[in-house]
Formats: sequence, structure tokens, C-alpha cells
Amino acid sequence: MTIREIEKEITEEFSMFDDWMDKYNHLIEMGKSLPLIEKKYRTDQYLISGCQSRVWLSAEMEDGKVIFKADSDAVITKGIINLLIRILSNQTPDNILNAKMDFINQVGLKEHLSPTRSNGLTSMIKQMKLYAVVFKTKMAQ
Amino acid sequence: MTIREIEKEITEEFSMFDDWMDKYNHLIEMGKSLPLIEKKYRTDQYLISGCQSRVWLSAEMEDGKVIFKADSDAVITKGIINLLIRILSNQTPDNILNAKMDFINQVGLKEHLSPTRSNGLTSMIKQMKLYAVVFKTKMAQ
Amino acid sequence: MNFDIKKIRKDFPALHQEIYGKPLVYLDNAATTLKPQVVIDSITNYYSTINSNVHRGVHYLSQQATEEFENTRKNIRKYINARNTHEIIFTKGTTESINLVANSFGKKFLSHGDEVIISELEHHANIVPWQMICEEKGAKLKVIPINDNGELILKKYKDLITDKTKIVSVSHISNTLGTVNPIKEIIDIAHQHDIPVMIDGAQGIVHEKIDVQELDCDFYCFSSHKFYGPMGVGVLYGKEKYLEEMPPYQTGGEMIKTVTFKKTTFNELPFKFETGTPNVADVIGFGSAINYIKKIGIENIIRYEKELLKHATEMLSGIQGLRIYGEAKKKAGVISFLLKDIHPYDAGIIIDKLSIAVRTGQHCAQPVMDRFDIPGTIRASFAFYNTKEEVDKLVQAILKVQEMFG
Amino acid sequence: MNFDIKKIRKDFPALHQEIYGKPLVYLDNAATTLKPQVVIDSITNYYSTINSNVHRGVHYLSQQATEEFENTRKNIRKYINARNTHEIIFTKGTTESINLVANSFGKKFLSHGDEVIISELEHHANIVPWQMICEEKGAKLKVIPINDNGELILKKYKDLITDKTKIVSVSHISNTLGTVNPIKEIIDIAHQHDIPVMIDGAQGIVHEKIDVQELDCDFYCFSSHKFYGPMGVGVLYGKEKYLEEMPPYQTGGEMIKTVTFKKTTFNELPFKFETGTPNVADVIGFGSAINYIKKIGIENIIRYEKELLKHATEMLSGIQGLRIYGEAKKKAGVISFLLKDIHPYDAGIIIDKLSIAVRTGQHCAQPVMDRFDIPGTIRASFAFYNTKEEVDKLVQAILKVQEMFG
Ligand SMILES: Cc1ncc(COP(=O)(O)O)c(C=O)c1O
Ligand SMILES: Cc1ncc(COP(=O)(O)O)c(C=O)c1O
Repeated sequence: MTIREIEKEITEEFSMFDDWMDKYNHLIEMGKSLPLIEKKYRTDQYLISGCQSRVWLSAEMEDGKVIFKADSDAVITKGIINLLIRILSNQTPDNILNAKMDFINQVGLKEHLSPTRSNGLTSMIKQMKLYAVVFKTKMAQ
Repeated sequence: MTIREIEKEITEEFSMFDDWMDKYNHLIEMGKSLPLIEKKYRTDQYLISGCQSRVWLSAEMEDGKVIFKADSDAVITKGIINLLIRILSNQTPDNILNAKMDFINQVGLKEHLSPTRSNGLTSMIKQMKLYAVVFKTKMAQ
Repeated sequence: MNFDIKKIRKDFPALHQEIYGKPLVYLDNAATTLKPQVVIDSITNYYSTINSNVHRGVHYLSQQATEEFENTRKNIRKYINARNTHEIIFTKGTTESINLVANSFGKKFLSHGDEVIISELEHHANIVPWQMICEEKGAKLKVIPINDNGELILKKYKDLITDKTKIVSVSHISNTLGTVNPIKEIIDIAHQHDIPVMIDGAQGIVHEKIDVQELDCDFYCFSSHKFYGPMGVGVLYGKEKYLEEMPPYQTGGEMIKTVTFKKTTFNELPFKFETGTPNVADVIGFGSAINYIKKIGIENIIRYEKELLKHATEMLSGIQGLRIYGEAKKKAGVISFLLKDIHPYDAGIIIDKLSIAVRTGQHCAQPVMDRFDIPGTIRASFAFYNTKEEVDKLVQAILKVQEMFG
Repeated sequence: MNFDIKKIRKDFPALHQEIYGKPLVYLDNAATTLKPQVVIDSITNYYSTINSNVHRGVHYLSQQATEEFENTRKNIRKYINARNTHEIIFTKGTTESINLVANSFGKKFLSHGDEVIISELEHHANIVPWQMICEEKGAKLKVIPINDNGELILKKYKDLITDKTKIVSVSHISNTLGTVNPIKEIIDIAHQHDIPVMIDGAQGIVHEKIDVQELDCDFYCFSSHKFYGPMGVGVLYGKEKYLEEMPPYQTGGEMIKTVTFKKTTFNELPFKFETGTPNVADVIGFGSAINYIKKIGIENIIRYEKELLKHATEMLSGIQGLRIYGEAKKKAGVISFLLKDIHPYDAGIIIDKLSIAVRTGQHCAQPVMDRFDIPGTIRASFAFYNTKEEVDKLVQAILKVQEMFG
């Protein structure tokens, strides 16, 4: 699926929820589903510094596509990470770089991604795009 | 005359003026009348530090009474100094120390003597009382 | 008791708003308190009329500004019962007050090998400035540990004191655990060794009656914005004998007597430590806050807050899986807690959505978190305009959180 | 020209009051400007609703506070055209901004024998901090002299530069003489020698359009309260490359990343230089001031103020026995003058009684007074809400003064 398609899917998924509580319950469910990263990546090296919850992120290249894995110690953060990975993982570096991430506003999670929230999610998107740049450069060589 | 009597005299003098301009003209006249201190005292040693106009003050003891002389480079300041000297000069140390200087409020010059005016006049009264203490101590010896 | 909570709440306009469609419950008072209308009016008035710079002007408005500014200084002197008005220095906040002392006292009195004592429950503002000056001077920072209840271990404090100790700096009340430290005892012990003591009173002044002469502390500091006044103003009280000896901190206009390119001489106290245009409007606003507090009566406030804290502690303790951090015998203002298996950030987000403002995280006291080996806490902090009903809403919110993450 | 002075004056509530029974004429704008109603409203709004601490809270109001606070930072970045938002540091005023740079830049880059260049027409705020750090570091302070018109002598400036020169710090506009310094030239000359330049823009930002990238200055600073914003807020713009290398100045909460008693690591720019609870309300208020200025248009302001200054200069020059100090070809905002045989303090008192607010004294620039061998001046300083009629009232007042002391 293209990034746009996944974004649309997520937006539709969330449009089913009438109130914030259901939305957050959904996020929590997504957060709870499996650890998203292998233990060996839960080290400071992969830590994205955020004030309140910790976020780890790893990336690998497979068949011209970037595979992201991530984790957090907070469940809601994990839920949102899950969304980000659904969208950006398994995409080409170019597609990742061009992703606008509009769904964030549309599903009403903007507050979590404002830099002022200082929970590392903005840094996470930045870091994901940075990985894409690195892989793109490598491929070009 | 006692301090009280002089204060009364000054208050009456000023009560004649209907508006502030006449009052200040009077102060200016008083300020202009003769230099109040000998040249030799116009040195940093006798300077009372005030922000805007400079004030010099000297004191001597004669027949159990303190003789103050003072000067300033600003005329209005000189006028007010003139008033202070009329009241406190030629008085005994004890009388100086007990002087309440109520006339200041009564003639509407309070603003010039508030410490916030930082024109050295408050410091001047302090300094005059300090001289009185010194002379009193000397006399007691 | 003439403590009419309904009437009091009317004085605070920010209490009367809805967040996410429900009435706000503001329990983040240790971060900053709400301001009574009189404080806001005082700022508005200042800017609409006086609006002038202080000290240097002969004109009427500048005189007015200076008078009101200096009257606030007198007001504060009286409120904390300092001996002299010139012992009250205006800063921009507690953090700056501590930086001033660490820097200026440190420059004058700290040498290589000397020691400074702080405690394990300090706010970063009372840690980092001391670390910096100690590093600069080659001095050593020593730390009074806390026990599992979050109380300073006084026995250890006594052991830390040596003839190299030059100053002790501890908080009056912990912003994280709520512990009320036995500062009178701490001061007395230090004074037996002729060591001066600085008290970080950012939380202390809010929940206790302060008499700096009775305490005999050598420095005491606090922030206006945590004590119902405007932001951007702090106070440093210091004993004249130390302030006189300490070199100036920041320099520039106001604080000088004469300036030539060869030599600059400094002004007297308090101006020696106040440079640049001061925050006149907010200082005057802080004066209004203090007048407001005096009108309500700090004793009444203390009594009411005690009840509130007792109620909150009881209610929260009754929740299964909730652990309170900070169980000192003497506590004020603050309850920090965690919910079993729930990250404080997760809890914070849901509590927020329920229109309750609490703080989550480390509360600028990372060593306390390290001490208890936790990532942070949820902190509810109270003011005298809070009510038991608001506490009960917090309890409901916590139960909801547990349900959602259960 | 869409510059409607009547309408503009309505925006400033403090203009509409009487002093000693007559309408106030406020000509002390270089000390602090009046505030438009929108700025006052912005503060009131903040305290009546948002009223929260920034950065650390997950709760709604804290988020709002942070957003508005950081938006003001962006707003200021844009207004002075800085490259990066994190190059905008909030301080409490110009004086603190200069202290920060003198201290932090000095610690990193100044050694024994190095040199710092300032000028003869600086405000004490741009003299004393440099004197202090030079003394501490064993560096030398060198001074660009001025000519009889109050202009910097650029030839002499070039001669002062050596390979020991580490920084140049000069004002954009003199608060005493009104001289607009050729800062672009000063910066270019310094840069030819790879020397960074700090500009004290306390008066500059008020009367000129600022583009820090075009100027290519390395630091630029100013105060909110002199630029129609609230007191208690200042700005330091600094180039990233210097700010990155400079050590923190004040320390405490907010500006740290991690704190243990062993080691503290610092946060990124801009937070590295901002510790303690910031003055959120007044920063946001300053944002409103900048929006207001943008609406009026700084070009319109500059044009209007030029006319006003021209009129004032002509009128005052016509008065017998009046001498203007500061006759630079490029001037803005300020006229300093003396009346023959009349002490400025005497004149100031009478002018005040005539309901006109001017400043008398040394204007925190004693070296300028020494240069001209005068005890002080009478200073009238203008803002765009002043009118020619107000200038004429000043002229009348001066004639009255001469009559009284004649
Ligand atoms: C040129 C100049 N520099 C520095 C300052 C100091 O500004 P502040 O008092 O706001 O710190 C002023 C204002 O007095 C000034 O005019
Ligand atoms: C105990 C304590 N000390 C210091 C501070 C710092 O105060 P401010 O941020 O007002 O400078 C705070 C507030 O955060 C505090 O609670």
C-alpha cells in the first residue's frame, strides 16, 4: 500500500470513534500489541531523547525499502509509534522523505506531535526521515 | 528661635503662595542668595552623593551649637538646602537629633526629600544628624 | 473560621473556565499558581497609567513608579520579617536568586578543597548552580541523603559537616515529595559551625509562615509566580553582612555609582545586586499578591491546605495499586504518586483529557527519581482555592485511568 | 500614508491622563515606552485563562502556554530575520543579554592579554559587564572614541583592532546622543579580521528595521519594555555557531537534559541559555507588541519619527542659550540638551511641573558626560505616538524654565 492509502485507512479507522476515550482505548490496544523492537535495540544508542516517555527506534534496509522498528515505555506513545510504523515502514526512502503525515491532524493526535509536547514523537519522525536520507545516499553510491 | 518656631515660620512663608510656580520662584530666590559654603569645602570629601545634583555639606561646633554650611550645583536644591540650614544650623546637637522636619510635607516639598528622588537631600538630613551625634559624643567626653 | 472558599474561588478568574468541555480542575500549583484578579488589575493599572522606569527620573510618573516599586520591597521585608529593607533583592525568580548566591558567594568565599552541602531532594535549580561553582572553584559538593519516606537524614547531615564546609543550601519544602524539611534545625546545626545556610523557599513561602529572623537563615529565596503573583519576579533575602561582602553578580545600569573606563564603583544595597530596568509592573503586581494573601491570612491558608492534603492523602491511599512517593511526617502542598504498571505519561494524558491539570515527569528533580528508581511521578499539587470535590474528581480520574490501562 | 496619529494615540491608554491637572506629554520613551492596549489585554488574558508553566506539562493549559510562548520566539525570529528559531534566547532585558554574552563568550574565548572593543558612547550596560570579564580574564578593554558631534571615529576603531581582539560590542543607537552608529561598517571591518560583533540594540530595534542576517552581526539584543512590550523580557539573538560553543550562563531547571550529582548534561539551544520558569505572560505580551508594530509598519514609524525629530531639532535649535549634545548626521529618537547656566536637574523639575515627562541626568552613560564635561543633560526621547504639538509644548516649557532661572 502507498503511504497515502495507509493514511486514509488510519483516518477512516479513527473516524469510527465518537469520543476521545474510544480513540485512546484504540491507541492503547495498538500500543499493547507486541513489543515492537528487539531487546538488543532497547539501549541508549537507539534512544530518541524525549522528556517524559522514552522511545527507541531502529532501521534496516531490505529490498530497497526501510524497515523501522520501535518501542516505548509508555503505552499511548507505543500506540502512536505503531501508527507511524504502519505508515513509514516498508516504504522506499523517497516515499518516506515525501510523506506529509497529514493523518496526524485528521485523527486528532496533533497535540502528541507538537514539539512542545516533548515526548520524542516529533524527534522520532525527524529521525525516521534522517534514516531515509542515509539509506538513499547509500543506495546512490 | 527653636526649630519648631522656624518650621512654623517657613510654613507660613510658603502658605502665601497660591501656585507651585510662585513657590518654586521663591525657592530659586533662596537658592540664588550667596554661595553657602566656602570654596575649600567644595571638594569630594564634603560631597553627599546624590544622583542628579551635587550637594556639599560642612559642620562646625560653636558655643555648643552646630553651624552647618552647604552648597549645591543646582539652584532648586540650594533653595531647599537653605531651608534645611535655617532650621538645623545654630542648634544644639540634641535639638538637631530630635527635629522631625514636618515642614517638608506641609510646604509641599515632600517629593524632593523622598529617597526615591535620589537628589541627595535625604542623605543630607541623615548626614546632618550624623554630625550632631558626633558632636554630642565629643561634648560628653 | 472566616475562610469562605466560594468567595475565594471567585477571586481567581482562571478557575472559571472549561477544558475539553468540563470545568478545569487545576492541581498544578507547585508549577505555578493562579493569580487573583487584584494582581491582574494591578498590572493593568500600572501599564495604563504609571508605566515608567524607576529610580532615575525626576518626572512625576517615574517618581510614582519608584515609590510603588520600593513600597513593595518594604512590604516584602515586613512579610518575611527581614531586619532591613535593603536585604530584599529583586531577581527574576528562585533560579536566578540561587544562581546569584552560588556565583557571588562562591566567588568570594569558596576556594579549592572547600565544601558545599545540598540535599538529595533538591530541585535542579538548587543543584546545578552549586555544581558549576564547585567545579569552577575546585570545591566539593556533598549531598544529604533522604530515607524511604523522603525525609532528610539529619544524622548524615551532621556527619557531612567539616571545617571545609562553606555553605549549606537546602529547600524548605520539596516540590516533588512535599517534604517539609526541618530547616530551623538544619540552620542551627550549621550555625554551630559558623556556616551560613541558604533556603530555597520556592515552595516554602507558599505553605508556611516565614520569619527569616526567627529562622535565622542567611539567605531565603522564592518566586512570585508560585505565590499568586506575576511571572518574571523573584526575591532573594540575604543577611546584610553577607550581601555587603559579596561582589556584584550582573552589572550595568542602576547598580553602579560611578563609571569610567578606568574604574567602576558600585552602588549600595540593594541596588548593587539589581541591574538593568527592573520588572516594575510585575514587582508591583507581586505586592498586590502579598496584600491579598495577608487579607486571607496565611494561617487560614495553612489550616485549610492541611485539611485538603489530609483528605487527598486518605483518598489516594485508598486506591489499589497506587503508591505515594514522599511520606514524610511533615508534608505540605504536594502528592506524588504512581499507578502500578502504568507509565506516568500515559496516566497524565488521560487525566488531562478528564480536564484535570496535574503534572507528570521528573519535576526537575531527577536525583529524587533515581533515588526511588522510577521514571517520574504523577504530581497533584494544591492551593487554598482547591476543594475536596476537586480531589474527588482526581480520584475518579485515576480509577478511569486504571480501567483503561487495566 | 495610512498613519493616523489620532487613531494610534487611542491605542495607548497611558497617553490619556493628566499630570498636575494637565494632559501628560510623555517624552521619556528611551527609558521605557508606553504599551498599546493589545499588549495589556494579552497579559490579562494570559493570567485569566492559560496561566500555566511551559515545557514540562502534559496538561492542556501548559500545552497552550508552551505553544504561545514558542510562537513568540518564532515571531521574533521572523521579525529580525534570524536564520534559526533556536538563535532567539529570552532573557529579562538588554542588560542581562549583554551580561550573558560577556560572561559566557568571555569564559570560552577570552584569555589573558586578549582585547575587547567597545565605544565611548555606550550605556553602562554595555560597559561594566565587559570591564568585569576583562578584569577576571586579564583582558584589556579598548574604547572607540567619539567626535564632538557624538559620532564614532571609525578611523580610530580600525587602529584599535589587533590580532588580540576577540569581540567588538557597540550600540546600534545611543540612548544619550541619539547617534545611529554605522554598525554595518563596524561589523564588516571586524569580520575582515574574523572578530565577532555584538550589537546593543536596546534603542536600535525601536527606530530601525532590523535584519540580523543582512547586518551579519553575531549577537543582537534588546528589551521588550523599550519596544512597546511588557517589562521583564529581553531578547538575545546569537549566531548558532557561537551559541553552540558558549557554556551555559545561569543554570537550573529547563536548561538541563540530565542531572545526577556526578554529572549534568545540558539541553539544546535555545534552552541551554534559559533556566528557571520563564516570564511566559510577558513574553506572550511582547509577541502582541510585535504584532502591533507589524500592523502599523516599522517603515511608517521610521518615516513619522524622522519628521518629528526634524521638527524638534529645528524648534529646540531656535531657542537661545540651548545647546544640543549629539549632532550626528544620522540620528534617531533622542535629543539631549542643556540650557546655559541652568542645571539640568533644575530644568527637569520645572518641566515636570509643566506635565512633561523628560529625563535629566547622565542616562547611564557617564563616559559621554565626561567626554563633554557636563553634569548631565535634559533628554527628550520620542515615540511614534508623540506629536509636533507635544514638541511645541516642550519648547514652551523650556522658555518658561529660562524665564524662571533667568
Ligand atoms: C543603549 C541601551 N543599552 C542598554 C540599555 C539597558 O536596557 P535594560 O535596562 O532594559 O536592560 C538601555 C536602556 O536603558 C539602552 O538605552
Ligand atoms: C523547590 C523549588 N526550587 C526552585 C524552583 C525554581 O523556581 P523558578 O522556576 O521560579 O525559578 C522551583 C520551581 O520549579 C521549586 O519548586
